[in-house]
Amino acid sequence: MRAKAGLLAGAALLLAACGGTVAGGGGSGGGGGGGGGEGSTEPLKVGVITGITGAYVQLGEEQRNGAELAVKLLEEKAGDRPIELIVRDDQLKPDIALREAQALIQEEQVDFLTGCVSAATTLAVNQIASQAGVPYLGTCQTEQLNRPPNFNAEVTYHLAPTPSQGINSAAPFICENLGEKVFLLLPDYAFGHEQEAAYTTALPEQTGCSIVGKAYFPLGTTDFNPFVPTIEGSGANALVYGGVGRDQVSFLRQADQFGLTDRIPTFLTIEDLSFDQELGFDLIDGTYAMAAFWWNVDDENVQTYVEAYREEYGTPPGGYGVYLYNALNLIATAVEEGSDTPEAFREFMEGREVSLGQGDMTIRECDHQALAPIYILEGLAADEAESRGGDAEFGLREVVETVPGSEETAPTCDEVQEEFQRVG
Amino acid sequence: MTDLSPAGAKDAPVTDAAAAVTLARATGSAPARWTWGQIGLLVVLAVVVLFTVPNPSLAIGMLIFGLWAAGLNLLVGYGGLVSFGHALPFAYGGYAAGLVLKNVTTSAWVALFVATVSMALLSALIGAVCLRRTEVYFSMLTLAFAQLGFFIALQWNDVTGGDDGLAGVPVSTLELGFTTLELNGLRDPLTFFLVTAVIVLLTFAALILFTESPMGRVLQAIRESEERARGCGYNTRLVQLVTFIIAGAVAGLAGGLFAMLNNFVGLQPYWLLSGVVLIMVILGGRSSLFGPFLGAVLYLMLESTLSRYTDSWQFFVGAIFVICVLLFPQGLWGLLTTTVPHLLRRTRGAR
Amino acid sequence: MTGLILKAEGLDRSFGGIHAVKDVSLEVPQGALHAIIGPNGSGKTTLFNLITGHTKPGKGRVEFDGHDITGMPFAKVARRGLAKSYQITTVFPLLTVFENVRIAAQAASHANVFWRPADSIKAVTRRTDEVLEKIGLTADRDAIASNLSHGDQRRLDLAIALATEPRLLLLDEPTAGMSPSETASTVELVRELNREVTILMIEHKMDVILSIASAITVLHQGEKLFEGAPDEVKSHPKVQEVYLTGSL
Amino acid sequence: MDQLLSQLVLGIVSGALLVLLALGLNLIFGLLEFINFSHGALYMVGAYLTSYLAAATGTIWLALLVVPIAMALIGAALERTVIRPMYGRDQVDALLLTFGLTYILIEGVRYIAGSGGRRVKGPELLAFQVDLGLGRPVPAYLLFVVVAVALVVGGLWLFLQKTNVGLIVRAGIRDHIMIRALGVRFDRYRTLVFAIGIAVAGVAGVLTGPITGVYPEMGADILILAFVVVVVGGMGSFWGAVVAGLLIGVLVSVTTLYASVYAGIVPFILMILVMTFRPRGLLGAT
Repeated sequence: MRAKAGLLAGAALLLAACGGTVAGGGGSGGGGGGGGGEGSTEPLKVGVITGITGAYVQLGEEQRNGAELAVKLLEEKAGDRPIELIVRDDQLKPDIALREAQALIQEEQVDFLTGCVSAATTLAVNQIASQAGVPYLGTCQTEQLNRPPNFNAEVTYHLAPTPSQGINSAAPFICENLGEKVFLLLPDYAFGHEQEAAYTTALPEQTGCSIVGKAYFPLGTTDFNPFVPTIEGSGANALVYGGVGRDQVSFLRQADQFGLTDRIPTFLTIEDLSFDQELGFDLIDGTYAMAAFWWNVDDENVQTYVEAYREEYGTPPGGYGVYLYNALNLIATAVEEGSDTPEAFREFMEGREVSLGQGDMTIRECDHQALAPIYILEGLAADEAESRGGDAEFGLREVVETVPGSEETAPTCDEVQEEFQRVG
Repeated sequence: MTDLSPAGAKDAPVTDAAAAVTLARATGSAPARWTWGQIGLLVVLAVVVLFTVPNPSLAIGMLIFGLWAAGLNLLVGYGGLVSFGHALPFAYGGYAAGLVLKNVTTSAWVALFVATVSMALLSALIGAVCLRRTEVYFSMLTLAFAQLGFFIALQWNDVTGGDDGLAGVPVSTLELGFTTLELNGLRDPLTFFLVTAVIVLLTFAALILFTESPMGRVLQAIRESEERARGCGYNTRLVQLVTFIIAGAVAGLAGGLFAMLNNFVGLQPYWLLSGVVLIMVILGGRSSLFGPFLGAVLYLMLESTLSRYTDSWQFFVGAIFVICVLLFPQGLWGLLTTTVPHLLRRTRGAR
Repeated sequence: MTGLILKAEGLDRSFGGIHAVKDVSLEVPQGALHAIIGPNGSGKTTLFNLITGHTKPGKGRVEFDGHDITGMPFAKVARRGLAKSYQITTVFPLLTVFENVRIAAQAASHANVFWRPADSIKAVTRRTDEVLEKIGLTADRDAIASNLSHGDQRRLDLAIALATEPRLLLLDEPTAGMSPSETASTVELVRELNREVTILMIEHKMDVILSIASAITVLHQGEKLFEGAPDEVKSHPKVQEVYLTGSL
Repeated sequence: MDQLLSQLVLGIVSGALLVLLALGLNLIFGLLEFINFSHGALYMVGAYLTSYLAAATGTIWLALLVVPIAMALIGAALERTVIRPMYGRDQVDALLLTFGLTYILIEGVRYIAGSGGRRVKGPELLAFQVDLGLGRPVPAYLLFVVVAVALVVGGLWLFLQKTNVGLIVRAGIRDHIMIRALGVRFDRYRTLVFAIGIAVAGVAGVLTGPITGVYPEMGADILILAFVVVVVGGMGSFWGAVVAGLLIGVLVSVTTLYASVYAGIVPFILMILVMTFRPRGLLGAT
């Protein structure tokens, strides 16, 4: 029995070696897609990997919406090639993101990859894209994607702002308008640490401004009460809060109970309409935030996107769908222009100036970072929103300052080059 | 099953599923053959996976997760020791192999050796603490250590890459004397699959040998009655510790392979991951080492297939768990080896 | 009868307010079949537990084969050649009868082997079959232990103890709960075993003891009441008073 | 010093909610020998029910009455259907079953209520702050939570101590076989205890709403902590769960003050230490 099974299996293994699915799938090297070349009518396959389950579901769902909306508006065509969108759930776990990226490349032979709501998954996807030579357009806020050792000039692009980009843009506003003694309350993971680094550089550069205290909270903290005495005891007159999603909702709710946000002006590193909706007018009233997108920004291209989104999904878009909308538009334009190989796409992207869902945007050459405006937003009370001509349901914030995307706010290309050289 | 339950079994604390391992052997002389036949079955399963799973990384992942789960079953099914923290050795193996590949050498041998052996040593320490307690307390201690490991991995940014993960693990090479293979899971999945299959099969055979060895048999006897095993003169703690070390080393090996496959080591909540591997074991059935392989294949199939059709795929996964545990208490493997033959016998008998 | 295999001196143990065993000494010569009797709660099982190391004595000392084993973990004591069968049947319930005994048989020589299959160790298999034969469980070789009748489970318990090749066998009420016919065959079995191994047994049934024991210790309320040959015990007035008349 | 004192008070608040979850888990484990991994998900369901009731009535008062009853019914129904077949089976089976239940509940709620969380407004009556003389005022609602938890804990204890039902339950926790031998319809008590455990989790769900809001995954993390509380306090020990819950709440809170990064890991280190030096837990029977 044993011997027989062994023989059988051995034979089967041999058979498999002659041409199994595993061999067939990736043997070609998973290179940049099937057809290619000008005039091809092969479908253009774009893989989207984002968190459809997990802590930031809303953001993931919105990314999918943004991508699907873009494809719809493009009439499902990039030039002559029909666009095929394949969306996969990474559950916010890097392991799953890896697997899905591998599947998209090996099974579906996608031409482009995009999507992500967390830094860990974006790095995982980038890793696979880099190995396979498939262009990847990252869409979440991280400092790491287009820095060594992750950045691969052949394939890596970053459409969301880096935390430092936003923080450099917001630092003057915080110090001038909120308070010059700042307390940092940040999440204890990469995004929080990146924020710390950026705030610690940017804030003291403003005259009279200093950081009087900081605390980290573990990801997924629901109970922020213990932090309140620490913050109040620090003598801060401005608070920067760096948490995202659920953490942010919990924090603002509890800070409100203590009257903390009334006593100390609070600034949020990241906001999203979906969180604001959950919090409501009364909780975000009087807080400030920055964003790379806000739905009632007065810009023609932004409004084109917002109107189409509202028509399709019934609500204005939050901040995360727009990156996917932009990504799909960039890819489609490139393919339409015949730049459908990774090399040609790189040429197409580097230094490109476009105006899409975020308004005017430049993809700079040195690190493929998108430079787009950063908005400083003020949270409004319900009556205020109405009286300022806003929306009774979604007019939660108003843009009080717009900082255009520029070399100055992101680390400059010289700095980036230096870092690349240092790492080698 | 009814014909097996002893008189007054209702009051007996022993439960059928816990000891299904030996039941399979004991229900007659035939199932004993399955013990070694499992190796053949695994070869067949690997071939089926190779031919049917369209995503090569998933196929390789199935082998790796299967090995990880089979090692865990040594503790859970054979030892009656339910670890809630088996993600720790897997993740550790990943980091160890990843760091070796990144900083020392790209030799797969060295990376896997370091991952396995150092995890074995670490398991000896952790096991020495956790095995001071049994049952739920043991489980909770393993969970605590897993959380501790997670915390260290998260905080020790410079080494582990924190929650961004350990990126840039280079493609490894496997020196075979006559030739050197490059293990690139993405560009040459077939080579990677075959190499993994060989490693997994050899390890699996070693695991089976362990369960059939005097020590492995004592492990099962301890599960049945630790007091009596002690009364026979066995150092029961030692046997359990050796098992803990083996399970840890196997998980370390699997973790190392996984790091090589992905060229990346990710960080995610360990208790969740520990739950996933435990579920693979229970789903597949604790009565054999092959069962957990089935469980791993099934779980990964469910996860990757269902998530493509519905956002609420976890709802269906949950429903399948509930149905499985209510209807097939012995897991898939138990269903195939015990329940189905039993039903067949009964229908034949009825005629 | 060459010297003592077991020597207990002044064993003493209290649990809370209950003085379970009071200053009990015991000497068991090689080859003996020594019985301990006494009514319920007289401290018999506690005395056993003090000897095997399950319970640490408050005072006193236990010597096995000339070595001090006081308070030593049971597994260690067992490795020195002391085996015990249990009052409440303790077998490996879901293993086969054969495997139950085989586990015990391999304890002596192959405890920590993990590089070869257990079934391939011929000496252990042979020993197992011998023990099964001797105990009379050969027919049930492949049955699951928990499926055996109560009497057979008691005998399996005994078989496990025997398979470890002990030099002293402690039996805790080997006939408890058995039918008269089962009791009779077990008594015969114990007598037979005694040809090879020294036995110290607790027993409740007086008739069982009187027919086979070489020496008897009577316990009463934790104290040694009397010790002597069966005939002496039978006729001792104090024993009759507290024990025989009381329980029979 | 001021800061430390306020931190202590806030630690007691978060500990109080842990106590409620741990008590339910402990009771269920004690009598049913069943490890309920879906406890956190059921707590989440309770919180969602609260959010809908509070939205309809404008306050949580009604929810405080209705939700525990509703949860008790849900608990009883679950016990009668899927949990009962698990008795006498391996605890690992319970793990798979309740893991499955957790998935079903979370995804079910997500399907009905959406992925985003829902808000629960705290009672207007308690929308003020109390000065406890600690230098900093504390929101009245948080103090209310502590009082409410104390009442639930006290009530539960009296129930177990003073009623016949409680007597049987306590005896059953100590000795299953004996109770069965007494001929008591034991099954009913199991259903009852499961229902009570879930109802208590429901109370926690009601009270949490105004503090953290409600969202589908809210039960997951706190469940692990609740398990730690049970083990640290001692399995089957009523007051052990209470003491350990408060202790862990305070410990986490104070760690937050001095070394916030370690706040997440402190409970687990405590558990390893307790398991090493007091294997049965702080107040567990030896």
